[in-house]
Amino acid sequence: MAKKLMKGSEAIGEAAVQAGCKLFFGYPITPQNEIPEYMSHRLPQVGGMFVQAESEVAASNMIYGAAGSGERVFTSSSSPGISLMQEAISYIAGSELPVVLVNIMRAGPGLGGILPSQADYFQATKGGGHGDYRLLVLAPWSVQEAADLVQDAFDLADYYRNPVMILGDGLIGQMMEPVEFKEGRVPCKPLEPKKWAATGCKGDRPTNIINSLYLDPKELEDHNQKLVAKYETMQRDEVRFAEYGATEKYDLLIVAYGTVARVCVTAIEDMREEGINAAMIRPVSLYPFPYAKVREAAQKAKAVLVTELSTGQMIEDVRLAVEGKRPIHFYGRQGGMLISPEEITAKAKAILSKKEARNG
Amino acid sequence: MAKKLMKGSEAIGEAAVQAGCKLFFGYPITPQNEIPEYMSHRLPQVGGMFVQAESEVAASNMIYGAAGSGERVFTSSSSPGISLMQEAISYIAGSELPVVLVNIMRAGPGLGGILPSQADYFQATKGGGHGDYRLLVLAPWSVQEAADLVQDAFDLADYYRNPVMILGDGLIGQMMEPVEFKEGRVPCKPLEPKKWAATGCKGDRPTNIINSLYLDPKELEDHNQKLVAKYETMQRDEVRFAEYGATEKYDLLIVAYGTVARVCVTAIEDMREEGINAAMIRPVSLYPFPYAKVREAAQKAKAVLVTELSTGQMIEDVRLAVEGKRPIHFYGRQGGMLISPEEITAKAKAILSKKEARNG
Amino acid sequence: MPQIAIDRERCKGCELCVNACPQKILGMAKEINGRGYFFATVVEQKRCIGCRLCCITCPDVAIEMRVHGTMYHYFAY
Amino acid sequence: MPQIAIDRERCKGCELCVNACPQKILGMAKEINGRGYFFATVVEQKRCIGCRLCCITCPDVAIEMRVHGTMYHYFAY
Amino acid sequence: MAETVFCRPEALANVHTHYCPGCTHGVIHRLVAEVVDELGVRERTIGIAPVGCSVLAYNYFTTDFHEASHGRAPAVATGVKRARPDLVVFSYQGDGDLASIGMGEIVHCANRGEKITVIFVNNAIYGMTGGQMAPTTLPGQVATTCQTGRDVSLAGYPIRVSELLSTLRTPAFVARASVHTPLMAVNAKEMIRRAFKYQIANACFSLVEVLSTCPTNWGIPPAEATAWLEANMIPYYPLGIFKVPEKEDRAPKPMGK
Amino acid sequence: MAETVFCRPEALANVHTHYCPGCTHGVIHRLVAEVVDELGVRERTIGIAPVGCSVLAYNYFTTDFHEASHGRAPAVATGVKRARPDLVVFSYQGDGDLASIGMGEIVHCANRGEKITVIFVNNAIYGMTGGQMAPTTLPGQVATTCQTGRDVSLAGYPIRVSELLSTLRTPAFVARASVHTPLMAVNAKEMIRRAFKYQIANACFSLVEVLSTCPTNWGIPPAEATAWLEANMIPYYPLGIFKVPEKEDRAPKPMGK
Amino acid sequence: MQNDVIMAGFGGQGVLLIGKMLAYAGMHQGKEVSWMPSYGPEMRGGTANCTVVISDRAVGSPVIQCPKAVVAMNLPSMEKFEPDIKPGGLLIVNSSLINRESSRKDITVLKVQANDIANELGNPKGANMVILGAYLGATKAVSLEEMEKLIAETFAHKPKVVESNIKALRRGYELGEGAKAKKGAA
Amino acid sequence: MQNDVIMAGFGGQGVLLIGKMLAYAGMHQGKEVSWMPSYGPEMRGGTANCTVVISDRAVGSPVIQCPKAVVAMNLPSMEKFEPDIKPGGLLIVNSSLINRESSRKDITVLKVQANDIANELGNPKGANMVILGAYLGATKAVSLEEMEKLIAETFAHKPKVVESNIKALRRGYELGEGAKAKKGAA
Ligand SMILES: Cc1ncc(C[n+]2csc(CCOP(=O)(O)OP(=O)(O)O)c2C)c(N)n1
Ligand SMILES: Cc1ncc(C[n+]2csc(CCOP(=O)(O)OP(=O)(O)O)c2C)c(N)n1
Ligand code: SF4
Ligand code: SF4
Ligand code: SF4
Ligand code: SF4
Ligand code: SF4
Ligand code: SF4
Ligand SMILES: [Mg+2]
Ligand SMILES: [Mg+2]
Repeated sequence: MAKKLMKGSEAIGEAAVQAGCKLFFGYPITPQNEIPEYMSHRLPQVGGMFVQAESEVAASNMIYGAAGSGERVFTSSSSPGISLMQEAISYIAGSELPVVLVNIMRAGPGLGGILPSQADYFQATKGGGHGDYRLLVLAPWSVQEAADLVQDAFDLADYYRNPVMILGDGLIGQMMEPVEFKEGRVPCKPLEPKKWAATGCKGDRPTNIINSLYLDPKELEDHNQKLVAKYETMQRDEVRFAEYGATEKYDLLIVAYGTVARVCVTAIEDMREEGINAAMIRPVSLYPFPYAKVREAAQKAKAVLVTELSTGQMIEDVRLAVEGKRPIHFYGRQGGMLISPEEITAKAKAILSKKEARNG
Repeated sequence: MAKKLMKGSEAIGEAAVQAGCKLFFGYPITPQNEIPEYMSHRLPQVGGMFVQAESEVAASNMIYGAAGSGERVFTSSSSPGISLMQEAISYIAGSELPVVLVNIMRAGPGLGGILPSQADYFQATKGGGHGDYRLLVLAPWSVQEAADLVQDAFDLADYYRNPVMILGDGLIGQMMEPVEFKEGRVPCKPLEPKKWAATGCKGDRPTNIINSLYLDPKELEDHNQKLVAKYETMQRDEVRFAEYGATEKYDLLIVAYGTVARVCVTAIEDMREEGINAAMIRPVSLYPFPYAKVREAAQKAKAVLVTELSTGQMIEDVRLAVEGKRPIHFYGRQGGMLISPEEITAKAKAILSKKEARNG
Repeated sequence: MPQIAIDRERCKGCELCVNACPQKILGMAKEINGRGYFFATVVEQKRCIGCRLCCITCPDVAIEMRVHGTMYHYFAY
Repeated sequence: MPQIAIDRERCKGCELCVNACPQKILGMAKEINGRGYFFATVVEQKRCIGCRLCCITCPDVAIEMRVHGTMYHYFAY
Repeated sequence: MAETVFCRPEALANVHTHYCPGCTHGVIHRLVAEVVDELGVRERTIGIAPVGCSVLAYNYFTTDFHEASHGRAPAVATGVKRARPDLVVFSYQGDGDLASIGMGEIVHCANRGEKITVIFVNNAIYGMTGGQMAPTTLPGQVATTCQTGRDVSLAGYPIRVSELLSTLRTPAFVARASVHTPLMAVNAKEMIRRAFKYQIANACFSLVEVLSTCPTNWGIPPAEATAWLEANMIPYYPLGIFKVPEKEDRAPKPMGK
Repeated sequence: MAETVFCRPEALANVHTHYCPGCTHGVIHRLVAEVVDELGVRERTIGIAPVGCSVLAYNYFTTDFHEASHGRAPAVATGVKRARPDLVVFSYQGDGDLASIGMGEIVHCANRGEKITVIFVNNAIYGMTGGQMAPTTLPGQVATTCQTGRDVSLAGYPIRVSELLSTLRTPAFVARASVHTPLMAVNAKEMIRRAFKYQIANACFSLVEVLSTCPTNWGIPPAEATAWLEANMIPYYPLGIFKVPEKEDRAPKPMGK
Repeated sequence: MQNDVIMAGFGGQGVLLIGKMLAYAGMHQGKEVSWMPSYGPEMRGGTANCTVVISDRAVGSPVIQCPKAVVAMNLPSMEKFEPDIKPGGLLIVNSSLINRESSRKDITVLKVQANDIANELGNPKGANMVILGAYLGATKAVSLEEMEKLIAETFAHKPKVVESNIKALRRGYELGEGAKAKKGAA
Repeated sequence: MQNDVIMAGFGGQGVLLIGKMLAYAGMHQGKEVSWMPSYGPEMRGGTANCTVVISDRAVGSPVIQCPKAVVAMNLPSMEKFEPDIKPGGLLIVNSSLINRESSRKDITVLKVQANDIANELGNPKGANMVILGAYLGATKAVSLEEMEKLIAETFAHKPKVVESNIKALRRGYELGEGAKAKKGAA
């Protein structure tokens, strides 16, 4: 198809349709209302089904059921709504069902505000729900990438039988950019028929049971170990990141994800002109996090700068990667305030002029 | 009062009453049903009010309202129920209200099982809800300590105007041990009248509004910064831990919390007899985490062993503390399986005999 | 004798009062107020019967009413 | 002619069948089964009228019934 | 010697609201404030703000206020009232807030017989988020998530909250009113007054459903909106009192085979 | 030439259940299984297991099954049915699951008119967690969270789900039955059969509330439990059909001033 | 080379639309573009605005603190964004509704009686097209032809509207070019 | 010095109660104690058991994989816990309900006809007291006097029960001591 100018939210919806998803269950919340609105008129066109759930709690359990029947399904919401889904997300992960979740983050905590934020990083990557489980988390930085990652998300979810979350911010949801949907896209993972799905037990096939309950502790421990093995495979095979301005050595390594990284690219170019040599690693998969890559890149720099639209969450993963081998600095804005290239440059100068305390 | 043999759940309930808490809103869930059951007959005796909520979502919003009126209030639940409270917890933290939350963890993910677990560490310490907020998290290892920490929790919550979570496992909830409630206990923090509470605006005092909504992003950012400052104060003033078998130098540093640490103490004593010199740090406050203490203690050891009833969550905080200066090993059980002193000893020997890979 | 006072800055120009007035003595101004709204005005005060329907219907409490002397109550409010 | 068969190992000794039987021909054994329950037994098979009330009332489907020849249906089930 | 016979009540803050022109949220706010003043309880009243267009209600009243998460105002109100039974507590909720995500909370709050007053503003739409379908959206009514009109075969029929709550056995006062004309507003105020009186007398739970307009998301001017409400909402949402604490509940009996 | 006239239905797994002696969950399981067999839909039936004593239902039926989080079975069922309208979907829920935490989900599922069948087991108590008060616990009935008996002035009256749901405008089949005697069980089976038939005909949402015993948490032997149910539950929870899709809804009308 | 502009006005003045059309045209000319609306508080009223970036390279931030150009359709918008314009930048004011002078000396100010011109052309709704034209004339961010093609497509089903909008666009374009020329001369 | 024991039986046999009483008595004697019940699946039926630890030092784990003693009131309990007993440990079987022999040679096995003795004492519900007495006699985990005091307190309102339970306790105690003596002799 030709390039189209699309709102991020609509591109996400269309990407799901292109990925063969015919089911959406969700509840309105700014700044992602355009996703359910788009699905509500788009899905009927492809013989799909849109259901406006009575709440996010209900929506998350509806996708639990739909996924259990083996169909592709997704839901979307924003921060407070995602919090309400935590119990069901834990069930879905425990039952090893493939679903795609979209969180267009807004500022918190509580009702907070509706402007862009990245303050749900911990919730998404460390598990906001109970028990040992992990989501595969992908963070787009443009509308086109959002569209691409959503399609991959469905393949990854099916392949790993694991929930995949698209973690975007208000900008991704609201802005318009050109998007192109490639014809005849091939899945990013080999896909098998879903023999495990609860679709009626015909003939003498044993009943298929979708559940996360294991009353025998040994069985549950084995189940936990099975999940751990799966997560380790993800860490080996699904790490995604992008690198910018990488050279032999550089003054500063910037680590940023999502739309914030776009600002950093502008800042890096501005700094070049001022003779400051900075590079950036942009984690695309937040879980699994590109620890090895960040560790290696940090070695080439004098210092590391992490920028987020939060009070500092991804920085913990950067610390885990760098293990104290380089000073790590943080620049963050909150509440819907955005970061400008000028702010990044200023912070970088401050760091390099050592005016700032180590690990300041 | 004289020592009494009490179930952990009942001791937690009685401790709340002793702390002057007259309000409980909660919903049944194993393994902590004895808490609401105890409160249901105990609170009327002290002129208090017990309400069985229709759900954990409702319960968490009921305590939101009760705390807003300035009264001491608490709720308790277990893992899946706590997941359902994440939205309200974020609201309560954002509105800066003092509440006490008790999570008697059971095995997950999903419905999982009802046996003891420590797999909600991330949810409790990194924030399972949306937005930048932190709970003050305390982890008792005995019924007596549970009783003591619950009483402190109310003082800390009032002092910081922040939700405080007691994070225990099924053992804490179910076992009986001797407990003593000291007469004339003095609050662990100086307490002021709650001028901010919504109790009716008499005369010309401006209206008191309990809320977390800030539509102006700058205002919300300032609010976020105010919260950050509060959390930094906690990190400075509220770090709690216990140390066992600390000597000049030792072979192994064990880091464990809650009931698991009891087993480790036994193991450490057994090892002594076999000439193995091991020490333990038991974080009592999981947030704020005793980073400095763990870093310092790790330096005295050849290696570090983290044991948890999970697939490894607190270990990330230990890594952040140790910053790669010592190899960190993990031993965990899941699904309700418990750890025995013998298992710890065996793991320790394996580590020290270098049979195990570094960071294995 | 009733006296209607419309706060032009409070008015959002919804015209509900204009419709509500049984005497049809309210109208909309041709100019806009500070917030960009064409505001309501009293066209013919003297024909006002003091029924307060305009006041009651105004979502923005932009209309107040005063009376000189006694006032006839068309309904309890 | 109806034939009642009670699976002693399935029986949990709840006695609901004993109460349900209009002929009062069911009783509880003096011994316990493998799971520690005193189980139900047919005391007087020949007086059984084949109403199936015992079968229908048993929460554990521990009672089955067979008939030799035709059977009288007291109600549709 | 000139006397002011109509002016802003004390319980209503003297500020501009963010409500759209002609939105009757403003009228309902004023009615509640007038009742609070007339009953003389302003200084011991706590309002519970919902998540919806009235999310900023705490700026528009001169009483203390408490925020609630979306749909949970009845639970927050329960917390406040059980903690401080001496206070007068009212929640102010929209139809998405109360009838969709908050259905469980309102049913159980009413069933526990919490001594609170709920002002339930039914405008048949999600106003704040830009006009999505609400549980109360009428058959065929267009919304952004049902752009060809609500299809009852997919989304079911609109929920009538007053009817539903009146079947509970626990004593309560439940009524439905409207504010699309001044005289309707006069009656709505009377219902709201009775609701608060029942609470103040510690008699029972009380709820007044008030039909309201959303010119912006209905996509018609305010005056037309009131006419649309009259023509379309009143037939499906009949006005009147559905339950009083003095009378038994109104649960339907079995129809037999 | 001897013919078996009563035996375990094919849809019921040939295993021991964990249910307590005399618990009528077992009877209700069998009735559902018999209906599924008689309608010949076992191979396209999906059961939704609740969180409650019947949490292990997936081990007791020979149909595919799907777990739901506590109270959300109607939402999970909605997901399955909307994804695969060709399947027959039933949820099996207790009164704590459906009427307490799951109130919002059951009301909206019924109101959307999901083509599913809900088997609602009302035993007036939280069985699995050890006998706490349920929304259906009778006035004065003792439970572990109301040890002196349910106090209606604090907890309100028991909720009658069938009555409440029958006021919705969306067509549905709603009935209440009991299994405390064999003949009652025969009637209950008939109601369950009608419910499944409506679903299979794609006609409407269907729910059968079945009064059940919990000897363990009521603290009385099974036989006494059935008597207690008859004497105490039936008067408050009248048996019969409350709503059929062919007839209008049964919402109460305004009582007037 | 990058053009970025903030277009602002009352809700009904169609600034979001011309912003989108600008982005579309830019895309059709093979540029990298982004369009970002202000999405204020979850509620109605107030002013609307959007930021459009048209660039040869991948677009950095779709939100611009200091834009090269601002199009102000009403007074509040002018007051809000005038201070942020880059030195040497461009401010286009709808002088039909704004009679305030700009206080900045370091930018080019272009006054366009958008509403009057639109009325005059018998196309009262066309004020936004006039101002869009003016912006194009002054910046050449995208070509006039491209935009006319786009208008033709956008309103394909209403030929009358196409014609009158193109008229309005051209009138604005001339004014924009004129101003630029003058400036060049000066 | 630490004593730990797992007491197990059918639901109605009162093993949790005697476990609690043991812990109480230990506490009254100034020991560190813990009592931990099995809390199985959220459902009824099956066997109940609890672990009691009585120690001079702070109690480590309240759950013991390999206990020093096991009290089995019924067959399933014996089958479940017999293998776990520490070598040299003690197994007390309620031989009224269990007629199976222990397969272990490295532990002391003490058979007590708890139900028969209780019936014989006209206290059919007292089987658990008999077995508790036997455990005390064999281990001296807490003193007989302390336990009698506790029984007196626990059932203060029913003097009859106190008396008959103390009788049962003592009968058990003698058996326990006897067995210990025998073993000592051997
Ligand atoms: C948990 C959660 N889900 C969704 C939202 C988004 N949201 C805000 S208001 C609203 C509905 C408002 O509609 P209504 O309650 O009818 O009030 P109205 O604006 O119509 O007065 C929604 C869905 C939210 N803030 N929080
Ligand atoms: C979110 C959540 N809250 C609470 C529980 C604990 N819980 C399990 S079953 C149950 C209630 C069971 O009662 P009911 O639904 O009436 O079923 P019954 O056991 O009586 O058949 C509760 C509260 C849970 N598992 N998950
Ligand atoms: S008081 Fe009545 S008559 Fe007078 S202006 Fe208002 S509505 Fe018209
Ligand atoms: S009702 Fe009020 S706001 Fe509306 S036009 Fe009249 S005065 Fe203005
Ligand atoms: S009803 Fe069934 S379980 Fe109960 S006693 Fe009779 S046979 Fe046994
Ligand atoms: S079939 Fe009827 S008569 Fe025969 S045993 Fe059963 S209940 Fe009794
Ligand atoms: S959106 Fe609708 S409900 Fe909200 S303020 Fe505007 S008119 Fe009122
Ligand atoms: S607890 Fe009650 S409901 Fe659960 S199985 Fe036992 S008797 Fe049945
Ligand atoms: Mg609404
Ligand atoms: Mg129940």
